[in-house]
Amino acid sequence: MAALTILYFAWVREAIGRDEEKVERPETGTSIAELIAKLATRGDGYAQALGDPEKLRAALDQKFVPLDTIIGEAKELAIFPPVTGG
Amino acid sequence: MAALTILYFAWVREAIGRDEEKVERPETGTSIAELIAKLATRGDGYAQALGDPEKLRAALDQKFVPLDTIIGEAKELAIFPPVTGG
Amino acid sequence: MSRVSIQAEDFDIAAELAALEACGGGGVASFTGIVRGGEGLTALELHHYPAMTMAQVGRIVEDAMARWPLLGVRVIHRYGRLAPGERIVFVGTASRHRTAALESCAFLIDWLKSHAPFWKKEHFSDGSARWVEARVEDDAKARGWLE
Amino acid sequence: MSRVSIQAEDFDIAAELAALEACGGGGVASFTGIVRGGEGLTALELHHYPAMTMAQVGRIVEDAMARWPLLGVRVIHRYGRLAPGERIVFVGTASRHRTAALESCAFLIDWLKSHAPFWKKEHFSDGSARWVEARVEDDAKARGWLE
Repeated sequence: MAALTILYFAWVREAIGRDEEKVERPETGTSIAELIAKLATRGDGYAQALGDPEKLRAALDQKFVPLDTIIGEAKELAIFPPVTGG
Repeated sequence: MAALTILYFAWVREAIGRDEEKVERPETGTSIAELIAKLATRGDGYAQALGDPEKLRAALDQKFVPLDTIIGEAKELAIFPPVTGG
Repeated sequence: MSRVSIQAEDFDIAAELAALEACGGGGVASFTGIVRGGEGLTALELHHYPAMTMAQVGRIVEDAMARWPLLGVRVIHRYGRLAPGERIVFVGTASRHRTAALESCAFLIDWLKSHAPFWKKEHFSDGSARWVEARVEDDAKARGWLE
Repeated sequence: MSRVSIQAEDFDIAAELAALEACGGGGVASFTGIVRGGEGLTALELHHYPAMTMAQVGRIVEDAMARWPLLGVRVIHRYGRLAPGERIVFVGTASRHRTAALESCAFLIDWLKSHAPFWKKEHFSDGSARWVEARVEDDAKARGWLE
């Protein structure tokens, strides 16, 4: 099964301690929120970064999407706080 | 009696052929429009420049004023077409 | 910081913007007007009424500084004979707030382009020339404002 | 002519404006954003999502070109660590019409300052640092626009 690349930005990146990782593609029908909940169980940094989904936004293949979006065939998922502009 | 300096701008200046002249101060109570009418009788260039007061605007001592303004003690009268901006 | 120049010479935009950037605000807005070519135009000749121009532009700059929280305003307007492509006017504003900088810049250039005491003569490649006529609404506004 | 750069380096405003002036329009509007100091701020650290930033800024520039008759648009946004007083963003627009140049410049900078995919961290002289939080209304707008 193809891998899914996850990118982290801003304090999500700081808490997790990495800017990018590859994970196994979750099973068909999994939403971003469900994947985030699963990642949050991985331990300290992940729990801190991903424990409160209210504070998180996401993009699938470089497009902003709501967290209840199904990951489907996307190749790149980005997880980050709300953007603060330039 | 003190003199009044008259400045001409744009096509008024071109028609009259001078940018500035000193004239005898008109009698008390004379308006700009009345002075313009008098100047317009001076001859070709003046008639052409000043014959149609509708097309003229004026300033007294560097302030825009309507043509029916009394010249009074002003030192400088400017006569010109409507400004076209920068 | 506010400064107005009415001059025949061109100006150094980079130096003007650097001075505005040094005002300590978060933003600098600017507008540069350029003589547009086309229809055989070879030159634009700008006349003005020096004493009145300085006084009126100075007053409108004060107005802008009263209406918006500005840290710097710079206005440069050229006169004389300008060829298409040459700069004719520059307005730069600095503020802590981008909206104040942008709005005041638009306000100043709108005033300059419609009400400033300049007269323009267009010269064409066939040797002809004509004075630009004021737009009726600009003239009406100018009189309403200034009387 | 439209060009977008997302870069760490500073930029040459005079060269950018000269290119816009050469587009043949009557006016060039610009806005330069500068890192504001105060409250012990020693640096602003900007992070972004490169692939998304380029795509989204490119799209908003296309939007602007569809809404206004523009001859040129230039957007430069820096990332990385910037000190107070340093330039952070530049938007320049060229049009035959001053209103189009000014309005599109304001539109682009508004979008960039509120919705562009950047995250900012403030560093202070006491060694502390904090991530800037999105304003609720900006976040709501960003989601509304982009979903």
